[in-house]
Amino acid sequence: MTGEEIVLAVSRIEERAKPREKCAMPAVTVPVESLAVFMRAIHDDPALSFDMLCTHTAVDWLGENRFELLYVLCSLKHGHYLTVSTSVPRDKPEVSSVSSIWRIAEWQEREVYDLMGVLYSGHPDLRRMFLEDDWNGFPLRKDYKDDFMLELPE
Amino acid sequence: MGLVTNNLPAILDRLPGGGFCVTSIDGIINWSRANSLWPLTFGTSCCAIEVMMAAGASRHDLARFGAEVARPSPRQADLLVVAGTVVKRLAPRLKTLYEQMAEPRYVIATGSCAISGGPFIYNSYSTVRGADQIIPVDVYVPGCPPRPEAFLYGLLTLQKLIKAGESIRRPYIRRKPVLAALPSGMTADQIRAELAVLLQRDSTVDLSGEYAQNMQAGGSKQ
Amino acid sequence: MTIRPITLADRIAAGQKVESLLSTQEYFVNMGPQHPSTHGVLRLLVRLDGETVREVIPVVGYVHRGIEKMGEYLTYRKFIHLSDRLDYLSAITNNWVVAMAVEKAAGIEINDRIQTIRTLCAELQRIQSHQLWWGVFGMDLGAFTAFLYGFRDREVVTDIFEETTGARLTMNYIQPGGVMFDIHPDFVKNVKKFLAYFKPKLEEYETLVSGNVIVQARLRGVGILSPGAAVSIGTTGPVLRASGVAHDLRKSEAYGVYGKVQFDIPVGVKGDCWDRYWVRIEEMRQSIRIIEQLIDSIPEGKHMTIKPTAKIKLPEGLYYNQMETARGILGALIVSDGGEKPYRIHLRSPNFNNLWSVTAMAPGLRIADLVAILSSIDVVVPDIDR
Amino acid sequence: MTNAIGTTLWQVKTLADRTTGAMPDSPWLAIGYILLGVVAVGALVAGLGLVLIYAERKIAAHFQCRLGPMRVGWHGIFQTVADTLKLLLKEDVIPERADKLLHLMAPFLSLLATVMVLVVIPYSPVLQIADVNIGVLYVSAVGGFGILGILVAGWSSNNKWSMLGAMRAGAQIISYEISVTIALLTVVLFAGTLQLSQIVLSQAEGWWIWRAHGIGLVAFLIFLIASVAEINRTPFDIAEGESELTGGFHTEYSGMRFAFFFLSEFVNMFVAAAVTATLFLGGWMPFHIGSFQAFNSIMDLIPPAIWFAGKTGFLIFVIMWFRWTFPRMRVDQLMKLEWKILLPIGLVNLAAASIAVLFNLYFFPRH
Repeated sequence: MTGEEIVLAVSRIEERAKPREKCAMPAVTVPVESLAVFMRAIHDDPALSFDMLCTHTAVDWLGENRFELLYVLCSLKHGHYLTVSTSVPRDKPEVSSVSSIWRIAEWQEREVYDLMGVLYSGHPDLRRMFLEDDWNGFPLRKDYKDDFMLELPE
Repeated sequence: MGLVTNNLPAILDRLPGGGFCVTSIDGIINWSRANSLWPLTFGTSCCAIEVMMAAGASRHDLARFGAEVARPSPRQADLLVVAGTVVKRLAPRLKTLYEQMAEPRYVIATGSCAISGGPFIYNSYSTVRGADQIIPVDVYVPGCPPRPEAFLYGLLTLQKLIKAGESIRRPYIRRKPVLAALPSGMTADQIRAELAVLLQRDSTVDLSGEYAQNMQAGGSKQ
Repeated sequence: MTIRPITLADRIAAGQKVESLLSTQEYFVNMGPQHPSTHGVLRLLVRLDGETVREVIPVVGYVHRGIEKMGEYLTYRKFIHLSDRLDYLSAITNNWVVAMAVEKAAGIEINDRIQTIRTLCAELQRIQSHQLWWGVFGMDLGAFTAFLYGFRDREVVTDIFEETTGARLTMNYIQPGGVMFDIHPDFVKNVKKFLAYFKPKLEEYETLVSGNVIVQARLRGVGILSPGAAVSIGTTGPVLRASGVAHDLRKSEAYGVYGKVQFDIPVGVKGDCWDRYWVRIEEMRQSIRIIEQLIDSIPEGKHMTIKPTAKIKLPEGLYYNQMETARGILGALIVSDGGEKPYRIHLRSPNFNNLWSVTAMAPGLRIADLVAILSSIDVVVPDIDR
Repeated sequence: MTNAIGTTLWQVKTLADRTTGAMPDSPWLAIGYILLGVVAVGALVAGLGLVLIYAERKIAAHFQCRLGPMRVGWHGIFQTVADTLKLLLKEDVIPERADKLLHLMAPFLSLLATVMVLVVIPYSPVLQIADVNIGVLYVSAVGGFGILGILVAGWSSNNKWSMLGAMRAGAQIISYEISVTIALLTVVLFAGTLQLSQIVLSQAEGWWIWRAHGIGLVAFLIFLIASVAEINRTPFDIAEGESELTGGFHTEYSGMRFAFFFLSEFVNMFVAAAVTATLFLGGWMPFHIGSFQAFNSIMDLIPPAIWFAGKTGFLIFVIMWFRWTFPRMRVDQLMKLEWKILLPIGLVNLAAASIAVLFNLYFFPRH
């Protein structure tokens, strides 16, 4: 399937899914409420069958007061890719976990929680991953301040 | 350390010729320590490949200096090579490792990361800026990562340092840490030739004479 | 009613799974952060029942340097320096991933010479990485000699790299728009010399380690990773291929000049440690094949298509590029706001995903098997932690 | 003195014999002999440590395309001296929660067991400290005693890795002791004696390894494999297992105490090689073929002590060769090898040996 066909097929599953703008590869934006159902559907759909979660990360759009969560999905069966994007507000960053669909999501979500502070409901073991448990703040947020960090002199 | 090193100097020094004896014993003890530096198998990142693995492997062969007996247990190791970045989370563990080692223990910090934080110094929230913020370091070996030859040079420097350093009169006295940097502007072939000359003469490196001259010569060429 | 102790028969009758007549206690041990077979500062929290592993909990972060945060403050060109230090055994491929992502986004054209050099270097790097893995694998199984044989041959490749790139390990060779330097005049000659030297050595590897009865007993049927679990955990590279999934970006995306060369993807059958071992040995053979096809026909051309000092700005947007390193798929996800520096850069590291396959493989096996499994998935810790 | 078929009979005279002989005439000479024995064993242990460790490092290095120690003395010949001195003067760490007494005792127990075996080994007809009439039993009993040191070390260190290593070692040595004993019994059957010097003398017509139609060879192989397992060397070094258990039972030991474990490992290796040589390769007995007098007398030109050193040295080299070639076995495979392979073969071999002895089915029987 080509990129347009995937986006079309996906929007048939979830009508609120819209193509994400400014993206070099096929990408859709879905509302955060329907993420878990949507992911399950495109994982199980035989024509799409996104069986591998390549990577999952978050982008902090400080100006727009939201986190954008990005899921790069891949189908080894059909050899196509799709990026799923969803947004959560910065002051209430909660999203349902997809770790029941792809096992690796458990650890990738832990990483995002650790560095970005996004909370995943339904996650089996949401702990810090890279940083110590007593770390203050989430360092990949754009407004993260730390006495320890040195600014690179220009 | 025990009986010999604690009580012997006080008894011997008073006897005629005792001072000479103590000095000779010192020499022998330091000789044995310098020539038997067993490293701890420990490495955090890139430097571990060059310094712990490649330096110990066939071509560079750390065994020539008696330092190939890598001990996985810190109790039996003499030399802690901090090979790679130290981050905040590792810092307490590194300190524990150092404390678990039995005296006398030596530390070589290899690579920019272990010296100062290196490429990860700015805008990193977790990189510790140098292993010496956590544990005392004896020799710094610069490079990112240092060549195995540079590490050998660092090891020879440490041997030199040990031979000139602690004595049983004053155990645990440390000299200031040394930067074992090969002169700048050298090619790999020159480094090998230089090391070969040094190795042929003795197992030690004269830091004051030879090294300073080379530095000047290297500096004036540029 | 008489009270009597619960016997084995009672427990069997009650449908309980009875493994031992003695009452035993499970206990935890820490493998790492300083342990000879965790290859760096990885820590595995292992729940043991005697010798048997019940559960493995990897604890990572002991060399988490915050590279992604640093990337937000560095230009794309500068960020490539840091990408070397992730998976330092695949430095060339790491550079290439970021460089290619930038090239794709900025629309920088690359000529055939650059593509061929990049492909050649990437394959040499793959051989080099697998040599090191083979040596360390032997060492973890207890055959120390393998380690030195692996390194002896690795030094030859290192010399070739040093000649061309100026560095032994962290090369920082591939830049957006080309490669840092043109290849050394002796490059072709030395690569051919290396191939002639290494082919018999590869057979020696087989005699020394592969054919050994103890190695076979230690690896066959140990640490089986089913294809379903391998995909769900998102393993890539030799680990995924050993489980029987023939997924190789060099074939499916054919970046560089992989489209022009003939090579096979070695695929395992059972997904055990032996398959992972075999897949890597076979990959070295395939890499030799690729290099042999390319080495005589490096096209003429410039080694850099843009000025090395040119400012690189990516148009606003989201870019993702991935590539097959020696350990699996490395992806670079760049979010640009139109400036010289990325707004957010994320690296999908192969080792991060591969590591978690231990949790699926190890339970029920022995400690020695855990060491073999960990070695067979060949993790590089700084790449996990980033 | 010659026997019926004309071979020279060797006059065995041990240090213990000399002591008892000298006792009625001059007690001081007897005491001198005893002191000589003590000094000799001490010197042997120290010398073996120095030579074998250096040899191991050099041999390993040359197996691995490198040079090994080079800088301390000519070709690094004083490397072990430097190592020993350093280890002796290194801080002796005792973990706080350790069982202090046992922790201090363990290395000595380990070394003691090996040193006690050194006493009965016949190095040459005149170089033997004591010739116990139940020598074989003594070797097997005292040799098995060495495990106590390892178990105590593992237990007292209060470290899980040490404990695991000790438990592995315990299981391993108890299992392999059976095979060792069965292989020993095979030779005892042929020689008809438990005395080590008599076993050597019984090989005057030929070594047991080739005199018994393969029975000796099988017993030799079983004995060699089981001995390597008993002394915890690769491929059976699961008790230390550096890449698995960091250091196994000696993880918590430092300085001199670690040196003792290190030393006892190498002396153990010598003991295993020496006992194997004594039982199967004739010990100090030169290579004889039955009553082939001309050949035998040529062989007799080489002194017995050299024969012994050569055979033992060769076996030590083979054991080192194992170490630098084979990977380590897993603990369950180790048990399987013993209980399912070596033990049945050993038992069948023992039965075959008794038949061979009963019907004189071996070369050059005495009766």
